[in-house]
Amino acid sequence: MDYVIIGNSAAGIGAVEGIRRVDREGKITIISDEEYSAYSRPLISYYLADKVTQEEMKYRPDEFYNQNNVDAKLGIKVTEVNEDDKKVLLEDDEEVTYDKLLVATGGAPFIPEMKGVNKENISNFIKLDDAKAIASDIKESEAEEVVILGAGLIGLKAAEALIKKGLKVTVVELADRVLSAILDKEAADLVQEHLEEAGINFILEDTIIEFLGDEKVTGVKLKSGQELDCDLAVVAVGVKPNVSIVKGTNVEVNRGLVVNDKLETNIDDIYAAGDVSEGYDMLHEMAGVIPIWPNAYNQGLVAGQNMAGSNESYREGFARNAIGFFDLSMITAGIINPATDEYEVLIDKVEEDKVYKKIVLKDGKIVGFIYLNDVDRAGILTGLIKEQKGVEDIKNQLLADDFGYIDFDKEWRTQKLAE
Amino acid sequence: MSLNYNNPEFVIERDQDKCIECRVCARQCANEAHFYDEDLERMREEDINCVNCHRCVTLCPTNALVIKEYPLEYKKNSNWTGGMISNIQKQANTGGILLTGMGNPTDKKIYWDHILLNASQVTNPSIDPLREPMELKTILGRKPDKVEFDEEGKVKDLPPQLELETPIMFGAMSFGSISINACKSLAQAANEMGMMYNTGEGGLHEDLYPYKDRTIVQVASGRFGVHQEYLNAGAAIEIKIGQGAKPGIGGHLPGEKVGEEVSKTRMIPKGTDAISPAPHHDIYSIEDLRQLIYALKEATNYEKPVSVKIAAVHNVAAIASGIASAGADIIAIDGYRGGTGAAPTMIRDNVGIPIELALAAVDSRLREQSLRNKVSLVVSGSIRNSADIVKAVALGADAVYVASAALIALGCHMCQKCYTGKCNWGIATQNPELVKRLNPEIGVERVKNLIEGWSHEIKEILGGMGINALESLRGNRLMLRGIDLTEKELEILGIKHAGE
Amino acid sequence: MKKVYAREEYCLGCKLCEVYCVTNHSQSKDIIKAYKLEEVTSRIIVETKGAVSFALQCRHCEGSPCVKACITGAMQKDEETGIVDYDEDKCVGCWTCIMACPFGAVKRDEFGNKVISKCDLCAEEGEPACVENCPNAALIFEDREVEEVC
Amino acid sequence: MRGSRPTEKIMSGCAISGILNRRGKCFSGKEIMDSIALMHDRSNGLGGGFAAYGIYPDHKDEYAIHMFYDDLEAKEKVDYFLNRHFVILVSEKIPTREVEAINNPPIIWRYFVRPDERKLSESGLEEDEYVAQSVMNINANYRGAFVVSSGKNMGVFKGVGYPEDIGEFYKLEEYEAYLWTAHGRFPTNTPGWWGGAHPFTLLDWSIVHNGEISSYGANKRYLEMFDYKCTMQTDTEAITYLFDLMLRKHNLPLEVAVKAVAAPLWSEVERMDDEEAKLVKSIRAVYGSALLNGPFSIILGHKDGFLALNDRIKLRPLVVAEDEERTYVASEEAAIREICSKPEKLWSPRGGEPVIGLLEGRSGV
Repeated sequence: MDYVIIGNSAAGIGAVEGIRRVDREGKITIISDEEYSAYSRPLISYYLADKVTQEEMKYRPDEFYNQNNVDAKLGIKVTEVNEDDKKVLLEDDEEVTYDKLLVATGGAPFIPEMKGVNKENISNFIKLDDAKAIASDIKESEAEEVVILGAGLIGLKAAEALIKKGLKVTVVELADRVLSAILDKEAADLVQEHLEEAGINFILEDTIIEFLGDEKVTGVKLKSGQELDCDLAVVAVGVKPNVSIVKGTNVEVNRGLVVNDKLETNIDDIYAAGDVSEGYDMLHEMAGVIPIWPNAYNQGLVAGQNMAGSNESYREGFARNAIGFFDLSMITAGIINPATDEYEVLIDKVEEDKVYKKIVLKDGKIVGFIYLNDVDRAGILTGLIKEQKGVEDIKNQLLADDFGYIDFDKEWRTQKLAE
Repeated sequence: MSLNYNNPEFVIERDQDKCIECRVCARQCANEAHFYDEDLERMREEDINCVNCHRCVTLCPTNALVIKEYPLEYKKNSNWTGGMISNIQKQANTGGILLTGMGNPTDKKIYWDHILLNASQVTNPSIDPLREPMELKTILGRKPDKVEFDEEGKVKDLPPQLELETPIMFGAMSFGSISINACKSLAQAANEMGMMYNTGEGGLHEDLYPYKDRTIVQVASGRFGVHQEYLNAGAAIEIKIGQGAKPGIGGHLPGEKVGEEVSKTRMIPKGTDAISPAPHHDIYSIEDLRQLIYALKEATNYEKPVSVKIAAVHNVAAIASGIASAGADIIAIDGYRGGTGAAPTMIRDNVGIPIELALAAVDSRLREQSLRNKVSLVVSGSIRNSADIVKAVALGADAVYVASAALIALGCHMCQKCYTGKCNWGIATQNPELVKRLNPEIGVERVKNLIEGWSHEIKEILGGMGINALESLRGNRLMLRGIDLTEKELEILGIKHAGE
Repeated sequence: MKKVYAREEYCLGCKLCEVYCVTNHSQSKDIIKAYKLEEVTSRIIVETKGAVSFALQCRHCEGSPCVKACITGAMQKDEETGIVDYDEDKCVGCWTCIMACPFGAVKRDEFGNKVISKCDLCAEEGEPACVENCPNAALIFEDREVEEVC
Repeated sequence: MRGSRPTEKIMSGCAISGILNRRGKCFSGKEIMDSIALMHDRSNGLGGGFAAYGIYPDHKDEYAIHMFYDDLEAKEKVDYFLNRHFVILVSEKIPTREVEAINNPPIIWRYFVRPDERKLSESGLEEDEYVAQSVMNINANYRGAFVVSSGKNMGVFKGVGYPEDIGEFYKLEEYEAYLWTAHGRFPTNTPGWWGGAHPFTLLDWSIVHNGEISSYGANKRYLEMFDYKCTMQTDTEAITYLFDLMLRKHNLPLEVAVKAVAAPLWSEVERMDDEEAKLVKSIRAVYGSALLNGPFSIILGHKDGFLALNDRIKLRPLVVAEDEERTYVASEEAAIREICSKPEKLWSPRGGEPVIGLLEGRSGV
């Protein structure tokens, strides 16, 4: 059996480990346009802030590929997927045939239409190379001021790293708050306040329409007309599934590659996993792209097992994030800004401690939560979402400081802890 | 409120160099003698709350704690001792009876310690119990004078007997006075060791039904939890007339200890005081006792031996003889150092007589009247070690009840505060938080170990005497010698002085 | 695999398990030094409410959501021993494992270091320190799997 | 001095021997003397004695009372007592000869008596019990007097000295009996006392015993409940009374009595069938205080034969042999071979296993 995996990040590695759980023999080829052995993409901000070295970013030890008998073709692009002949064509014209193919190409930066976006010292912040580019731009240009477009996870992680590098940082965000995808307004205000205390300057409800400067960027012009000086810019508006590779095939693409619970696309023997895929979102009860690391790994793992002949399903997809800025941590998951009154919301807030906790319930079950600056044991809630366990009878305990397994009925607790 | 004049009994000394503020002591002290002071950022003590139960000392992982008697000294006075004065002050505060728990701690003569045992030398080989059989099996119950045979020459049935693998039983302690985990520990240990345990007057909790063959069910003046099924749920029945720690008075389990389970087991409303009257109101005479003995035998189809337990009082020999004649199969005598869950201090410390003298007097009297072989004799009231047991058997006992010692094995540190219900060792309490501190699995092992150890020692002592069956020690007072005893004491004990 | 199981009916809530966990994971392995000179976080969580209490630590579960979620590869489940443990050098303290652990059994380092702290079953010592030192046998270390999953 | 009655428990080691002619043929005391003499070293000269069954065929229906008197005053008192309670048919000195090694013998007397019929019927007692109580009364209450034996057609000859000297002293070669038992004594703590020598007797029962009964205190107090007065401070006396209690008073079969004094170990009981286990358990429950503990080998003599028994863990020696018409039992094999060089069978019984030698035609002792 020949397995080919395109993409060498969480989903790709998950797939290798999934295949090897079932099939110790089959040939695995992993192809990535990045030259590095698998590394942790979320760590690029730590890299940029000199918190970790490239060596320390390795997601798996160097022996990983050998030990798992993987032929890793790194630093080379796949140019075409031929579903009929079951092969992929590489940019050096090599052909690699497959019995099972996994597309795990991840996400690509979304870059809105902006004038001057191609000037030097303007970067995205998704891959290690992006971080390296920013670092060298800072060094070469002795950059002092940066404008970041986007106050999402990526933008803010970049902002944090650049503050730590000593730059003056301004974040421009179209929405009315930071981290709008994972926080509600109240939590976002607390986070923003914290980030401002750390030195980040925010301009909300505005966006860049033009990058100024000759070859290198020297400033930005905002939609509001305001102009900001800068010698570095980071565009972190968002990420979209990197679907380009299947152009020319019959693989169904919506926002991402459409997959079923087994991570199969509509084409036989072609699977997709991770940020490129559009799988089942259990909370929204519909397909959706869930571009988060644990999701990518899990999908890869399940896809890998299925490619090797197992019959696993993955229906646990939902958005969840653990992140922190300047020692302010937060864990959020699921639906945190319910739109309708079908939902019940529990909130606990200690403003002076920047602690904010919010739990969103639907039909007596947890569907989302925000834990800000008090993240201990948040995983219990994640687990409850996953299990869809009714919590109506312990609702009053959920936000308590000492909330824990002790609050569950004895039978359930005993059974869980006895596993 | 005015000053209460009470001083702490104990002082807690904490070595701050060793204290790691883990707060185990604070969590474990039901009396709230330890607390963490957030302002001073260190552990502190409330000495007056300390009962010196050693829970904190035992659990402190760094041995940072020592508890001492409060060093405050009263002006020297042999008559008005500190204890006397503080008792008066307590009563002046409350107007109540002085209450206490466990056995008599006063400094009175302990006869066990004035009796020495014999051993063989040369003329009669001592026996090594590790190599030779050594039999401790003990059979309790009414025996006929002779074995009878039917026409076919087959031996006729004896009256019901209890078979013990070692001459030790766990004395009566009710569920209520002690926790269910303590009860379970004793019941299971009795079961595994081939002994008996005794329900006390608390009825029989459902969880203990599996140990019925090793259960003596007690019928006391309150008749708590007594019903047909209960009587038949044990292997023997004991009528409790009195208790060594409080002869002549009844029992009192405060309502706080009567929770759901105790209430169900005792068949009384939850939260009400369980009061056992001083006498059985259907026993005002020896004839009445006889009627009750036979009523119980009738109710159990003559299949269970009936024991009658009395406190050792002045004319115990005559009483015991009467009980034997009244039809009891076993007589249990509880000496004045016997334990209790709660008793008035004045009664505990001043009423009754030592078990050693009572036992000797009863055994001798029963023999004079040729009754001794008909009835079994069980003694209690501070059996502290295996040597006490050997001495008791040699004085004439068939078996002993141990209770305090069993509780000590379970963790009791003799703070004597059983009556408060705040036993930090999970023994004399019904507070679920405290009860679970006694893991019966551990309890069973500890109690079994104790009995095993004692049985071993008894075997060693017997072997030393050149005896390989306990029967040959029973009433064998030639194996005993007294020291530091008066002629009268020797006469009552029926033993010679050492050197004779 | 052998795991630590709590028997809440016997848990005293004394938290000696924590004390011995801290000691065993200290450099000095000395209780007093561990507390007074070192910064060691207990890897156990003792939950207490009223009369109920129990110690809870990593369940070393088969699915190991923490391992799957870990963004750095610091958290790994040892295929042979089944022990889920983390590489402190690789851990960056992103708390993704905290988000993922359905038992809430992964703790943040209490002394502000950006690393996590979780039970490693005292892998090198045989019986875990918490089990060995529980005064009431409320923690037991045993294998409850009917058949070995390999 | 003839020695005085001890006030504390006697401890002694010993030799024992016994010969039974199963066909009831009587033979001279010479053989038993030879047998016991061979085990000279097992005695220390402080006691020896013999029991002989079948020696008084002319008085076989009367109780033969052998007595020791310290002085005539004691004899007078006992004579008075006997006269009041019995009809004395013969009253005579037991013939003895001068033997160098035997010193200071007491006055040694024998009577052949029948209970006074009026007194007997007034007492409401069986004849044997009447005699037994009289014997115990004399032993307990008459200073200077001691009943050596009190059975019918049997007698005990004992004293302070080596057994062979005692035999010679009593001219035992002149007596003929079908059952002889003998004893040589090695007391460690008391001067010899004529009464303290073995055999010890009550009625027809005689006991020779090697060993020390560590259960003595328990046995004694048990017997006291049945009105036995243990006045001799010897194990042998207590053993005699135990057998008397069980065999005569309680009318138990011999094997039941054996199971009481040498009870099977509980571990053996566990392997028994239900019926036997029940029997043994019942015996143990009722007669626990009759259990003989400590090292012993005994020969219980009786008019119908003997019982030889070891303690249940065999701490003292005992050997048995048989030839055509005799059964031999002794502490040492050599003591048997001395008088029967080629027995048909010779064995060493296990601890607690009774050896019963019976006259032909008798079903039990």
